[in-house]
Amino acid sequence: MQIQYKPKRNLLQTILHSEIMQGMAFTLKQLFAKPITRQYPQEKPEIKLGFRGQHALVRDQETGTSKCVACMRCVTVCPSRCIHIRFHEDEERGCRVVDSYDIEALRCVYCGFCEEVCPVNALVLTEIFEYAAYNRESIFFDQERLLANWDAFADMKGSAINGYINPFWRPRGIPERELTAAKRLDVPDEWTIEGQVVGNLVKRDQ
Amino acid sequence: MTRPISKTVNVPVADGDGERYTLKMGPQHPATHGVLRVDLELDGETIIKCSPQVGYLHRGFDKIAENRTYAQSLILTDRLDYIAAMANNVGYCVAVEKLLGISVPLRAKYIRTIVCEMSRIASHLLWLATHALDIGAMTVFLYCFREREVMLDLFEELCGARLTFSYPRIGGVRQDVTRNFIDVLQRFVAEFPTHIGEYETLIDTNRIWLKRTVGIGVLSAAEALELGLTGACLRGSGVDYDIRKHRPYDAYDLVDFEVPLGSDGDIYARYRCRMEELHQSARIIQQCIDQLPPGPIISEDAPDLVMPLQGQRKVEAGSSTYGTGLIRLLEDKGEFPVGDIYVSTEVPKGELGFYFISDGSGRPYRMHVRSPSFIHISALPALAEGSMIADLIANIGTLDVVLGECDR
Amino acid sequence: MHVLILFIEILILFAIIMLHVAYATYFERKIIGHMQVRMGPMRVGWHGLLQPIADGIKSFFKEDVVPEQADVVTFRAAPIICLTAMLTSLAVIPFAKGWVLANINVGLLFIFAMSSLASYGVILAGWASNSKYTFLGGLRSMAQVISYEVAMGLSLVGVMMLSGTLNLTKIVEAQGGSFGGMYIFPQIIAFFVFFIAMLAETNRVPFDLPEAETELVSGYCTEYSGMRYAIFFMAEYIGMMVMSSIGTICFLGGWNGPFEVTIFPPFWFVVKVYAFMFVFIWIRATLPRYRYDQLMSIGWKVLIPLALGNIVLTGFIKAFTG
Amino acid sequence: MESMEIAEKLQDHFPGEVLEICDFHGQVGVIVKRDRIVDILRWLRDTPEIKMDHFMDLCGVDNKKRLGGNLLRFEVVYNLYSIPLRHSIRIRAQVPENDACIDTATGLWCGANWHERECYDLMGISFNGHPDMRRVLLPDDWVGYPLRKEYPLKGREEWSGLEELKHKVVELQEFGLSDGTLRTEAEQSQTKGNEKS
Amino acid sequence: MGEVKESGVQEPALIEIADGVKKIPGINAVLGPLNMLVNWGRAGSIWPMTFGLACCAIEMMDAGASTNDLDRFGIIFRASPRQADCMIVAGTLTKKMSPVLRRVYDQMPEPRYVLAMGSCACSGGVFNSYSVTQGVDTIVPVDVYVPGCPPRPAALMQGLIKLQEKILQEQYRWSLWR
Repeated sequence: MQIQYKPKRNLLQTILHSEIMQGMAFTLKQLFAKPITRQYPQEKPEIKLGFRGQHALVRDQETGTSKCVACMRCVTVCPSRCIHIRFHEDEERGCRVVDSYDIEALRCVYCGFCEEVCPVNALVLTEIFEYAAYNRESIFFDQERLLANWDAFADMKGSAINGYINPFWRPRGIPERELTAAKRLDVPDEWTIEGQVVGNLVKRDQ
Repeated sequence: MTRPISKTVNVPVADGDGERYTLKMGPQHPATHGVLRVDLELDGETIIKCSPQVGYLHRGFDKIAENRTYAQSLILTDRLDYIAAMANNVGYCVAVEKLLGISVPLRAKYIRTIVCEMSRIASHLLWLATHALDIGAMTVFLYCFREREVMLDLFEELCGARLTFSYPRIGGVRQDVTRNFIDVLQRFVAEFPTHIGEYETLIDTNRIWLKRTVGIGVLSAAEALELGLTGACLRGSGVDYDIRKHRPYDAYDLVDFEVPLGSDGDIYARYRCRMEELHQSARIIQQCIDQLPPGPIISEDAPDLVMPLQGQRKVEAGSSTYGTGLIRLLEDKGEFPVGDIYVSTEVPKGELGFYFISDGSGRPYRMHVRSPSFIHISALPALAEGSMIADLIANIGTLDVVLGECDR
Repeated sequence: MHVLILFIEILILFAIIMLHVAYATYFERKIIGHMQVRMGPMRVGWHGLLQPIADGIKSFFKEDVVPEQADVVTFRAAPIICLTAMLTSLAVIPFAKGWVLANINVGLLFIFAMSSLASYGVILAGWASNSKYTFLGGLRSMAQVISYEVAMGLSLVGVMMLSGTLNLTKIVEAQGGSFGGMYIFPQIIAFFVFFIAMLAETNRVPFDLPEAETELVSGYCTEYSGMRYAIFFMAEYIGMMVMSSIGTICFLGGWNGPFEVTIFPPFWFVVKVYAFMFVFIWIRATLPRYRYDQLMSIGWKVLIPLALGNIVLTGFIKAFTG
Repeated sequence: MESMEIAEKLQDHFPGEVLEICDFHGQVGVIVKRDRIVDILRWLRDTPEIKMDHFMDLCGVDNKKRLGGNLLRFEVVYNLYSIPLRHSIRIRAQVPENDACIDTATGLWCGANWHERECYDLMGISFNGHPDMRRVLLPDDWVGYPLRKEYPLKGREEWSGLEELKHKVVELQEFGLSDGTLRTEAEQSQTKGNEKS
Repeated sequence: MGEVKESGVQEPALIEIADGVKKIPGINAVLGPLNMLVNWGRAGSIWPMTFGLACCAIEMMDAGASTNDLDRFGIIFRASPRQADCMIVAGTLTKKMSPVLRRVYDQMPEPRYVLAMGSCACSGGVFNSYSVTQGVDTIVPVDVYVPGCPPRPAALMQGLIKLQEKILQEQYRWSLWR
């Protein structure tokens, strides 16, 4: 379809600068409109659920340490290869024990692949985004720092932490059978396949 | 008629052979949209010879993509054209799905079309903001960013990030949409035409804007096609080439929309084309919201995220997580077909093409990205030579270039 | 004795003008902020009131960089020329009845002389810093200021013919106290030409090519840092104020207003000048920028013929009404 | 018109040139020798019933790890599309290793100029008759061609421009007044983050 | 006491009181408030020089836009390095761009600061390839690192507030030469 041009200015409009006056009137109207600024340090921005911010290792209530089973899936999937895990085999219980769990947060691209492939929901990208620092070392997270990040996130969320569900732990719209045991959390029905949102044209036909 | 790119213009040089005045504009310059350096040879104010220098943001995409699996280099495509990252992701996923022969469920197709058109609106808003700021209208910049902020909040609600989403997945999308996302999007699409009207009161019929854009940077249809321009730059000169119509992907053949075409190929025609595209995108989103079908959001045979890398130790038999059916491990050889494929999609800047050569392993043997901004900058001399410096700034604005996508 | 009083008056006027310049920047950033639905300075002092003082302190303690390929003497002299030229033109402006430093009877001519002197400062700055962008900025501003001074001069000839004098105090008295007496009504064409020429004289949008942000980085003052740049900034705002006060005196009837404000005689004068300043800022927020040759063609092909036509028209009317 | 028909017409028209035609997911690739590549492209562009007027993409490929059949060391892939007739074709011209050059296509489409410069810059295939044959993305004095298979991801020796900059930075350091720490290369490697698992 | 600079100015030893912040021990009545006033002026009007390279530049523009307005902090984006106080390096610094960054940094007048915004500027991020310098701090001394890819506008503002805190703590940087 051909683009249409607005009608040319006639002589009177040229003399009276009518279109410039319309523009000026509009900016004057905006002068008295309410500014939409969110004054940052006083009013923090409203962070949506699932925002990919600072890393944290979830502190398991029973054991008090992280839930990580060192299956190395997050290390394999990380595109910028910034997760380094050292573990050793524990003979009598036949499972792996994590020695050190480091994340180079300054190399990370915050894509959320790691928390999505983690079978036990050990790792999470919390909603904290304010951790600028004067040197690089303080943004390099080892296991203690990651657990401390989780505690900081817990008191920031207060009571809402125990019912906390991260959309990357249990992606919305993925059928239950695809997910591992730890990921089958109880979620609002909007996240399940049955309760998903459908267009109103389709709703009318149903 | 083939015209060498940097033609010498028979502009009336001041007699007495006034010596040429060379000026290196960039790579750190407010109007060059990032890190583009333009070496100008001036005679007074008119540009005799203009040669753009790029490469200041070359990060080696193709080389990195050869060392990452298909799913991992999805996050690289966010950083290609970081203003419309969603459209790049969808372009990449469509290409890899064609390579692997994976079909995408209908609901995922609709969600992808919604998300692509939302990133087209966000990209055109940022184009209009910087284009108007370069020509001097500074308040249009702020009003465009006010609408763009609504789009970024919607993206954050959908996939958790504001600019680099990696939201589409090979074979579908990562998350399903929520009720609140659809309602806010519905309200935005309903009131968006009034906001477009607001920008137009400020600049559209403004005589200074018309003087700065009408009849400047003129390209005929044949010239534009020969220079390899695509997207709104090509359609501004009247060539009807929109990949959403020529080779429809996702749900573009299930919605009806028009493709705006200019005629005289100057800056004002391209500006009108993009403003018209904003209206069309809002229309597409409205239709997709209405026709959103139920169903799965990711196809059955989509490859899993985790594929063993040659360098990493494979998960040997007998260890605690082997064989728990958690992850369908794709061995390096055998799962992927061998062959090469070129698929291009319509991103807000033009035609973004991915050329894959696969040797059957989990990682591409060669990935080449055909980026529209790279070609548009090569066409800058054809637009700018013979005009003045102020027009060069307007020409860079109308080509709508992003240096992340140009330098890859 | 007389010199001492004069010296004190000069000091008072200088202090007020410096304060005005500081708060003009704050006024501009707040107005443009609200026009762009944002807030403008808020955190430095209550609602950003101390913002200009913070800018001043920071600029004062900034390192003063003189590029070594620059011609040092002219580089250092250029901002001083600009500032002193603009400041001296304040001497002849009557803020209220009798509130004028030097009531010379060639006031208007004196102001034209000073504003063309100020353009020397800009040209020397552009040329002395010896870098490509500033050279282009200097060239552009020289051509622009010269061609628009002609237009402004001619546009005020109509006012001179009506008032019969160049003395600014007498021009205000010639317009009488009433609302109808203002010269803006008989001289509407001259006011239109004067307004556009005023925008171009002070390098404001849509004619701010010499320091076009996006084209020439920041035009002629690219190489200046710290206090020298702040001096250019001050010169521009004082220029804006001088041009608005000429506009008020010649067209809006100077200091007389609907009713007499005894405690602060120049009240109406300040209100009108700030109205002019608001329109300056309002235009900056709305209009795009002209290209260089379009700017020249408007100056020569539109404004000067209009001003000449206006002079001829005023001459005929004055001849017939006698 | 189907891509396969175009390939057959091309084979009849240039019998000696076409080595192989391969079809993958409906897209047809024609492997050709490099000698008469300009005539092939001009024929594809100018014949009325094919009319490939849109030069979509040009890309250089290093076949080091998949030699054999009629694949030589290097390969230049042209993707063409016809807007009026809506069909596309892919021409894969083989380039030997010892003399890695091919004729330029800028005579036919001036848009191909920067494609070829990028292919020369990253892959090392030069184009004869190109108006401005130099690097476009990497600095002009860069050594080596990054997209070749033997070139490591992190690059071999450091770029000379960066070396002098590092020396200049060190000698400028004592003028430096802000107490921000400057991280020399050696210091960077022992930061905690970099020890490998 | 303090190490003597070649310009013969005896610089008092600065003791570290918080991470990255130093103070002159026992400063007297005149210098103390002058220090505070100068630091307050500098912190109140930081004029950053936009060094927008990649995606972080878009978030920096967004921080300057209406919703989270940087002008509230007295921050105007200046295009020329001569009038800039701090340089926000936003995006991936490639090897070809490093000499340009260093030259622009040298052109900035003295009390200058560098804020590395985003993973690519802080550490080279995901692009560990042949053409990217791994971290801006190998080229210019960096004062504040803002993590994120890209960091939210609010995170950039938090970085700028941290820079302001650092400026407010500074000592002995107001002599005419520095």
